[in-house]
Amino acid sequence: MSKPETLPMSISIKFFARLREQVGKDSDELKADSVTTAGEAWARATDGAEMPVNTLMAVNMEYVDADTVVADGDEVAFFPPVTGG
Amino acid sequence: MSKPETLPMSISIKFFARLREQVGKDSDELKADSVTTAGEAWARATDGAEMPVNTLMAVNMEYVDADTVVADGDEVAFFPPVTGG
Amino acid sequence: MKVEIRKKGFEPYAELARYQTELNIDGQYGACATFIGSMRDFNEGDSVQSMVLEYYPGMTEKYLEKISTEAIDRWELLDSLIIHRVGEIHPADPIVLVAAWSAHRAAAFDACRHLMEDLKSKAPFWKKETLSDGERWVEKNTLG
Amino acid sequence: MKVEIRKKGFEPYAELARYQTELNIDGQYGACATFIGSMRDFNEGDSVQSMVLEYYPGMTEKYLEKISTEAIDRWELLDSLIIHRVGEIHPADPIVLVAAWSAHRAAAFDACRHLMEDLKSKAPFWKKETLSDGERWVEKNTLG
Repeated sequence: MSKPETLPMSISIKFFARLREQVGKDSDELKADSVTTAGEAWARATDGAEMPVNTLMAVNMEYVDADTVVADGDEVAFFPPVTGG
Repeated sequence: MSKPETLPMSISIKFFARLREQVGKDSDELKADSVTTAGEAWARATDGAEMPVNTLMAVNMEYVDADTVVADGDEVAFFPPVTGG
Repeated sequence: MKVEIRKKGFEPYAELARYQTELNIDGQYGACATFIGSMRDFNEGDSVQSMVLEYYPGMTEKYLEKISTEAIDRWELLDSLIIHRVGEIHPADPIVLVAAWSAHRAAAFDACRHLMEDLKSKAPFWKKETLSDGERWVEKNTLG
Repeated sequence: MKVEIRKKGFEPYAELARYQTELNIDGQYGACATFIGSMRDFNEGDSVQSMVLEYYPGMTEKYLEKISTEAIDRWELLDSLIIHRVGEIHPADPIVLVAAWSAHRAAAFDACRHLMEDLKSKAPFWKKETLSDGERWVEKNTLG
């Protein structure tokens, strides 16, 4: 059993637009003791909420898919289809 | 033999750009006693000079080809490929 | 090359005139293609009163810089400019300005349009409309 | 819709800003695509000092009005603007401005490009360049 203060990974989570409203927060700080994927980061940060179809994600501000491995210190963002321009 | 003052047709001729320089005039007034085509108008206005390849022509400011019949009072223009814009 | 996120209104033609003067490419470019997107007062059949444009600070700029650099390389552009508005906007307000300068027109046209399509399909911006009876997120952009 | 032949220099962005203000279509158009063609200081490998643009008074305006009307119909544009310079011009001077306003971007892009291609291939204008060692007519426009 790991002690919280020794968890080796800290991952910054961000939510935007409709997802931000649905999740009820614009950011979070995930502490974990093993490497996780972007998809796992969503599950942990939302207490297992189902990810909406068409959700886009980025690690360190680059588009990735849900299988992408995240590392300590990464910023992982989730957002709906973009509607700029 | 027709008298000049009774020729029934008067056709206004215009030359532009390189053709204007080659023909040596920017306009002419053709008097004729029969209906002619745009191609014939060129021949008469230039004393039978050969028409350069790619010459464009217009009757009353609309593109036509050399076979187009011209009528009394028409304006017939000849010019090289356009190079605007 | 310039990419800018604007929090206040901007006047696209004044921006273009100013930026182009600073560029110092007079006599080199034969072509400048531009696109300006503005807010309409209707969308999907409804009258829209205002709109809030959200973005992802950091990633949005990074993404726009990436596609600008790629377009300059691909079409041998002399330069490009992208300005995009964020925050609360109202009908007729300019939302986006894209410009591409090149020696010849095909490159300017192609690059400008490509930048707009890429921006609309992938740059992280989101619109929330205010209608007379409430708010709604714009679900997706149409293909150009 | 406006078509204009200009005998003196013009500032494209100032023209666009002024014309658009007069249009009174704020909130209706979501898209404005523009193209500006300017004189380069080189052409076909040679340094060009100046240029004279000749046109066919009457037919040139008529032709540009025809293609503008056709484009407005075909793409359901809200409006269009064409300004073309004639007379003696120098490197960096604007030669042509084409703009198309529409509700959606595809129509604005398509119409603006079509107008430019049509203008370049069929509108009666002719360029004569002054080089360091004499003058020459520009033989033909390249395809866009």
